[in-house]
Amino acid sequence: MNDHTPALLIILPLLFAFMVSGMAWIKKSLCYPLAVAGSGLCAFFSIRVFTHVLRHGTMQYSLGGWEAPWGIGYHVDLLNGVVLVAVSVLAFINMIATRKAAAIQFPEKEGAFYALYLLFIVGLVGIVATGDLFNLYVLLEVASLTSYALIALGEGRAPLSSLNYLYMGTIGGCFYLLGVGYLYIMTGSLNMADVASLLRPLYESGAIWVAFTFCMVGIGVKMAFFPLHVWLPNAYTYAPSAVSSLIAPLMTKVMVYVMIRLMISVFCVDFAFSVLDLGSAMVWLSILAIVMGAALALAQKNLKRLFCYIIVSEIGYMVGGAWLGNAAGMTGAILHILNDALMTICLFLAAGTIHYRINNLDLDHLQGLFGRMPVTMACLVAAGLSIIGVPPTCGFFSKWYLITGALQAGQYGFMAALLFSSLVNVILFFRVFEIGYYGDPGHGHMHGSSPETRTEAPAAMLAPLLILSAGLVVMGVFTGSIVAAVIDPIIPAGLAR
Amino acid sequence: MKTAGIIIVLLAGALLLYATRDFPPWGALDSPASTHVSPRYLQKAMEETAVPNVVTAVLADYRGFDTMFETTVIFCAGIGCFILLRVFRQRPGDRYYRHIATEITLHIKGGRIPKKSSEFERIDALWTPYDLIIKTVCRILVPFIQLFALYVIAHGHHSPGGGFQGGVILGASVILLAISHNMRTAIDRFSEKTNNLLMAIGVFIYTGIGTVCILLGAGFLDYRSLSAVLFVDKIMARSHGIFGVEIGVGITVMAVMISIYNNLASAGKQDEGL
Amino acid sequence: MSELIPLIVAKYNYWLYIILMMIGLYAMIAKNNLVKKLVGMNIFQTSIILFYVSIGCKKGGTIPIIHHGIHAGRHVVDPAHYVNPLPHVLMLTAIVVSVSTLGVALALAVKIYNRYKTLEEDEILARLRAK
Amino acid sequence: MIWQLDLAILTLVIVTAVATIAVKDLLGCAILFGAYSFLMCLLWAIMAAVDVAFTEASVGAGVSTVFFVAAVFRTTRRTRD
Repeated sequence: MNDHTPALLIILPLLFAFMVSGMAWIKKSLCYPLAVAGSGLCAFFSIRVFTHVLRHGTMQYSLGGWEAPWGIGYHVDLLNGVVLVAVSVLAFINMIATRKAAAIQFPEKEGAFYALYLLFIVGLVGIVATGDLFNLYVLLEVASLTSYALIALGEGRAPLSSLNYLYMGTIGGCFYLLGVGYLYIMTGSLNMADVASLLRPLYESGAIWVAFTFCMVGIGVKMAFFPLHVWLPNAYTYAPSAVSSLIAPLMTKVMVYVMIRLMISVFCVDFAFSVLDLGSAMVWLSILAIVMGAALALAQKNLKRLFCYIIVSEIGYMVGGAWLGNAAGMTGAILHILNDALMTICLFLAAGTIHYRINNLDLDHLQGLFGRMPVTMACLVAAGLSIIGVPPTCGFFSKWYLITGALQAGQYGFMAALLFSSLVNVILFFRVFEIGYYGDPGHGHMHGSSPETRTEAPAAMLAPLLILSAGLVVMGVFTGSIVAAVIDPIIPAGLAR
Repeated sequence: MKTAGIIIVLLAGALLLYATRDFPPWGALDSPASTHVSPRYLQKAMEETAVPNVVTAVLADYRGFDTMFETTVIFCAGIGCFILLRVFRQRPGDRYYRHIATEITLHIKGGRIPKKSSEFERIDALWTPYDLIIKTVCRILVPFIQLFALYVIAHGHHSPGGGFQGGVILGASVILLAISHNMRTAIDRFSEKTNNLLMAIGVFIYTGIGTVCILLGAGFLDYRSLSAVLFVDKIMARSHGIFGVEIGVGITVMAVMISIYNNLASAGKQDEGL
Repeated sequence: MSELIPLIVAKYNYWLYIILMMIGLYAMIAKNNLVKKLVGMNIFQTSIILFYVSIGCKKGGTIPIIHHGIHAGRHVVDPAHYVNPLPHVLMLTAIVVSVSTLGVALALAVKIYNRYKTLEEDEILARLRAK
Repeated sequence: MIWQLDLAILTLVIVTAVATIAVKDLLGCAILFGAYSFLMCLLWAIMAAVDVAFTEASVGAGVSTVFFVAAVFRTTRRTRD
């Protein structure tokens, strides 16, 4: 009870968010340092929680001093721990990397912007740490509400696409709430562990089945799973670049985490795979997601929009992996949450850096970029190779696990879809690289600078980008130990090895 | 779109209807929801927190963490509306002034903003002559509404109500002033800066009380530890802790309601409203 | 049919909340006006609140405020006399969430109107395509 | 509680809900939504959820309606559906 780190992880960024928003009216120059401090403390404590869990096992924390089914309890195991670290550290790095871009875009509302930024982190971290179904809903709404506001700050269509996101997101949130209501009426509890133990005798009940469906559809909307993805490309494309590199890597991945959490800790794998037998249907849906995401990405002419469709197809990877129903698939899905968060933030940060310099992300405007922004483009290449799945980078290893899982489960369609989308990614990225490398620089839109001059982005933006691209390779090299130390212990025993 | 909508809606409805079959009958005393977790609240709330209104006790104590984020959601909405709508550097557009003595209306297009003077008062573009009855009644009502709001916050332990409801009523009293007079009158009494600061301060009080609990050596939001500073026993400390966070909730909710109204009704200019 | 009628009478609250939910969801999907969709969203959310409050009901239960005469220890509270307070607590939070979402959504609608001078979704899309 | 009253209010709620989304004027829509919220509030008061009813009365029927009217005032009353 004396170790407050799981609570501090949430409270400190929250307190700093309020301070930042108040400080905006007193002394503006303090807003950014306070925001960095809040986000940094969050990252620090999440790493501490994770190392503690790694050494001593699961951490429990009951808020308000009430035991779990009556009060709200935090329950941090390795799965939460590792996602916590990914979310808070990436959000921290992004805050540093996008400082300049944000300062240009929101000169007068910096305080409010960073308050929303911190609250978004609080929402995501809270979703990941909590052990209570309703608390998860409230935090989901904190994260969603802040992301609606942040996305709408962009130019052009941003408010409209944000409003569409709001409608879809609210439907998703309400469906989740309905699902929780059905669980509550059947079990009388809201605590995840408690619900899981009470659910066992109720597996045959239709209400539980419907509760499961509604929770999954609700989360499916929020994570942009294929037929429900329509809000994503517009919302992330028109968002300001500092925001899209925050929300795009984190929001959808955290939702995938919630899906896996519900599957293994609330409904338990027996229910998801044996009672419902939804496994192969979900795998087929994710095959559709992968193929459609890849095909739609081919048709895009804007770099950010292209990345958005890649996200849609990557969500298919993770959902499909989780539903393969064996340990290798689940390992691949969990590993891919981490890897994909890293790869996506790399892509969107690189896109943001390019946008910072040339103010346009249409593919025809990228000509000659290798000459003008070599470092940024090198990072983009690294991220692209990882998305394609080239061996030293981390993207290869999660794909490897997913393909192994697909072979074990006999889902050859899923394997084919994975290979197909890798092939499409090869085409996509090499087209981008080709334009950037061979394209005639004089042809493009040049903003008056001569084509040969290097207009590399400032070091403050490049350093985080370089660290993240190095991280891609480091993650790849240490995949074996990560899987052995972190992911293997959390694979539920019910899954086939 | 319409047919797709009907299909989706019917599908969802059919699924939900199908599930209704397995529900315990409505109002059953032996349903899981009434027997598993909730009896403890009803039986123990009074002796554990000294709050007769069990909803308040559960809201601010047993599930106080949820309520903290509920307040945070409201805060997010306030900040969100502010950041989306508020425009700071606006060009001086059309302004209307009225000479109080002669009731002549002046229309000033652009240019320099005239200084404030006691002979002229600024009026809205859609100004209609003031209705004396509405103005007077609203002015008389506002203090009573505010008094009632304070009662609702303070008496939340014993009767329905609490920080949230009281905060909304407090906010509504200022909104009433803005509607019955004009927005500038309300903003003169309750400036934007104060409002935005209060928004952060209220929810800071809530989180701060929780953090003080940590500093005093108990868990987050464990109000029992406040007994050391409040000089009361642990049960009353819980009761006082609940009161403290209710005040925080009330302040934030009031400020956010005013802020959202001001930004919405003036489209972010904060000069002319409904 | 004979077994359906007691089913409806026993659970009509659950049935009617489903009808409300369908109305709200239909308005959200099929309506063209952005504010109309918003109203549908609110109806949808209130229907879920109705569902939760119905869960908390007990036959013969009164409001969950413990009678003043009862003090700690002296008298045991019978939970059957009071309705379940937990769904009420959850729904207070849900109402707050719905009004917050409403505020942000209306702010977005005002912003969209300032840009496109219309609230009809198809007209906005047509204008975007024309550009 | 009186189930006839309960049923009558539930029916009225549904009628106002349909009217709210069918009326072809956004200001009318906002006011009808206020009426809908108020009926909902009554319903909850009947079901002994006094705190929820109080909140709905102040938020749903009060502040939400004001927000709707404010937004309609800043945009337009026109709607095609």
